[in-house]
Amino acid sequence: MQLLIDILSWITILTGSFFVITGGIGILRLPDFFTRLHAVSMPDTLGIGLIILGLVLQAGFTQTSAKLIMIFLFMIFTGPAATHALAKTALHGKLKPKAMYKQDEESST
Amino acid sequence: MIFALAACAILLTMALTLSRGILGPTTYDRILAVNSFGTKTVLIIAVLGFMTGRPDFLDIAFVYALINFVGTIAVLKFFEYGDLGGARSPDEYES
Amino acid sequence: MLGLLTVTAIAIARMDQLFAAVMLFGIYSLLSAALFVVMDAVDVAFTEAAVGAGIATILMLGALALTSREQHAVPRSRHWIALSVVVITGAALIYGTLDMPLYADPNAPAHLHVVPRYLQQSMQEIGIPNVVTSVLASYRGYDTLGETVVIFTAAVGVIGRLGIVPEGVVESKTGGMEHHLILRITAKLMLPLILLFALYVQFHGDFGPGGGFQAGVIFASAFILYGLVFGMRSVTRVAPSIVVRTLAAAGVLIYGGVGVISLLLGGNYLDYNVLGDQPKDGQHLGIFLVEFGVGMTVAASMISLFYAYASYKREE
Amino acid sequence: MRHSISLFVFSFAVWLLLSGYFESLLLVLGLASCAFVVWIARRQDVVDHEGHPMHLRPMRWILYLIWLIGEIVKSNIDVAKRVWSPKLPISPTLVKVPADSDELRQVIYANSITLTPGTVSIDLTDATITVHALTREGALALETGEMARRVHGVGRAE
Repeated sequence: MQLLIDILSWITILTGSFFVITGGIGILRLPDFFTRLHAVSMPDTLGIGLIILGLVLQAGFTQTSAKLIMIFLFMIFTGPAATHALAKTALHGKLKPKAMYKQDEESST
Repeated sequence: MIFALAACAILLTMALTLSRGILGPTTYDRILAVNSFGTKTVLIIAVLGFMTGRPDFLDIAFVYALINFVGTIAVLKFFEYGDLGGARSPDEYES
Repeated sequence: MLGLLTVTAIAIARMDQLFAAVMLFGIYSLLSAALFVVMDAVDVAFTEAAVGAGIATILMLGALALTSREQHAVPRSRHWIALSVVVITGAALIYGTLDMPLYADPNAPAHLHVVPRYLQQSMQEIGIPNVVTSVLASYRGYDTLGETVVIFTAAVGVIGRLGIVPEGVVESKTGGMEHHLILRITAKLMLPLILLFALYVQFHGDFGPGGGFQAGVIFASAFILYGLVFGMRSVTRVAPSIVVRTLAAAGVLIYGGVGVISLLLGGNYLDYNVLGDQPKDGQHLGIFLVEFGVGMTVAASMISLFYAYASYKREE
Repeated sequence: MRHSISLFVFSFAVWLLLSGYFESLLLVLGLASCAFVVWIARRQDVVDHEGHPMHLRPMRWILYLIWLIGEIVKSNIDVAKRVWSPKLPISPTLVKVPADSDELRQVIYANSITLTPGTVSIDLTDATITVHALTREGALALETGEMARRVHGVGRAE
């Protein structure tokens, strides 16, 4: 049983780490600010989610797990708010995304 | 073992994010890098806490998550309005 | 990790845009705090997290808002003066560390004299699990009193320089980011949680990492967030700036007062043993009160610093 | 008042989880802290249906969260593939989607969009969310309005 939990938590932590690294690569590779936002949202969701899930599996049903889950919830609530605020500020700061409005595209064709 | 591996992965990502923070090119990229860096710090502290077997670290991780949010908002407000206290009216803001 | 720290430091030095430099400072703080965690200095990491990464960045931004965003060019001759000062200081510091024992050397003087006493006897003399708190508030009570006064003085200094917020100015600059729907609702959800967490840190300094300094900063950050999102008028309505300034002074007075009371009861200044029937109870009560005073001063000073920065308007 | 009491109970539960010490002194301090928090929160005027959403249907919430997690996993894998592939096959698209009239639900919707990698809500005005999608497919999927329908189910109609 313990072995099974260990293996499970290893898998989740490793997958989480993979998404975290992918986010890091993405933030470097993607061409402009708005696309980089997408790269950041990967480690912010599945990255922390899976790593914290793995840690919770290790900790078992304890206070540590409760705190981990609280941290996770806090980050899940504040993360998108911060991202949105950042994007909105950038948009009003006259930073033009390298993308077209879909509605515009359709009307032009 | 597995924690060390995860810590390495997070460190690597921190390095990648840092280079985006240094390269820029726009200020928003830098803010994004700092925000994302903060997330990684929270994670690495949680993982390191487990590695050394001291779960008090979680309190610190929580402080980070919190400070990261407040800090980002402060930075954004500063950038949008030029100072921390004042604000324009919504109409002015929309234009 | 040290490597990353170095890279960040160099990048800060080379950055012309002050704003970007502030951002990198944020990263620098986060990194060094993570480093403290690795070295097992949990309380230090806690403080660095709250003060360095959070408040310092916000206050630097405040300062930046008052000055200009671009760095002015400095004449080359002054570069050399600056460089030589830095090199001399650095050399002196390195020379100092040569005398210092190796990291984690068990024969280091610090490990031979005070530390064993602090570590082994703090449990029986003071009776609280977190050694850092007992050292901070009891064995080194004077130092901590000094630090609290420093923070208070800093707040007084900034207020003296920038001026106390005139009520009229606050009225005219009412707005916040209320129209920013997502921020408003998220802030509403999170504010009680942040306040509760600050109080938790305040009262659990005896058991885990934490205490007055950290709690004060977290508490202040809740108010700063509120001020940022809902505007200066709202935040000064909740915590009027005169009340905040009074609380800052009251915190120092509580700390000093505990010392005076222990004098009156026949002990030394800040000797908590006389406060209770048992020395241990006295220590408990003393540390509790002192930490409370510290928390109050720190929180109130930070909030009034924020007020001062946020409501000051440069004359154009 | 309802919200205040609920916030108090919630705060105390959080306090117990954080603290883990069940001594009388700390419990009393905890109660005092919670009362203090509720007092400040009331002064800050954040205790209302927005700041403390207790009127949402819990079962719908759980179902919605499960569905959302599924979506997040799917889109994570999709974006990860695109980031790693050497050609970087992205086609950034902006799209405007209508949102609910209720502000709280607008926020839930916008945050769900942001949480799903590949789509970020970059503006929210007059119940319209501007979304930046990493790919055209992502934008199209959002336009079907499935997420909006599900979010609508979460909030109780006034």
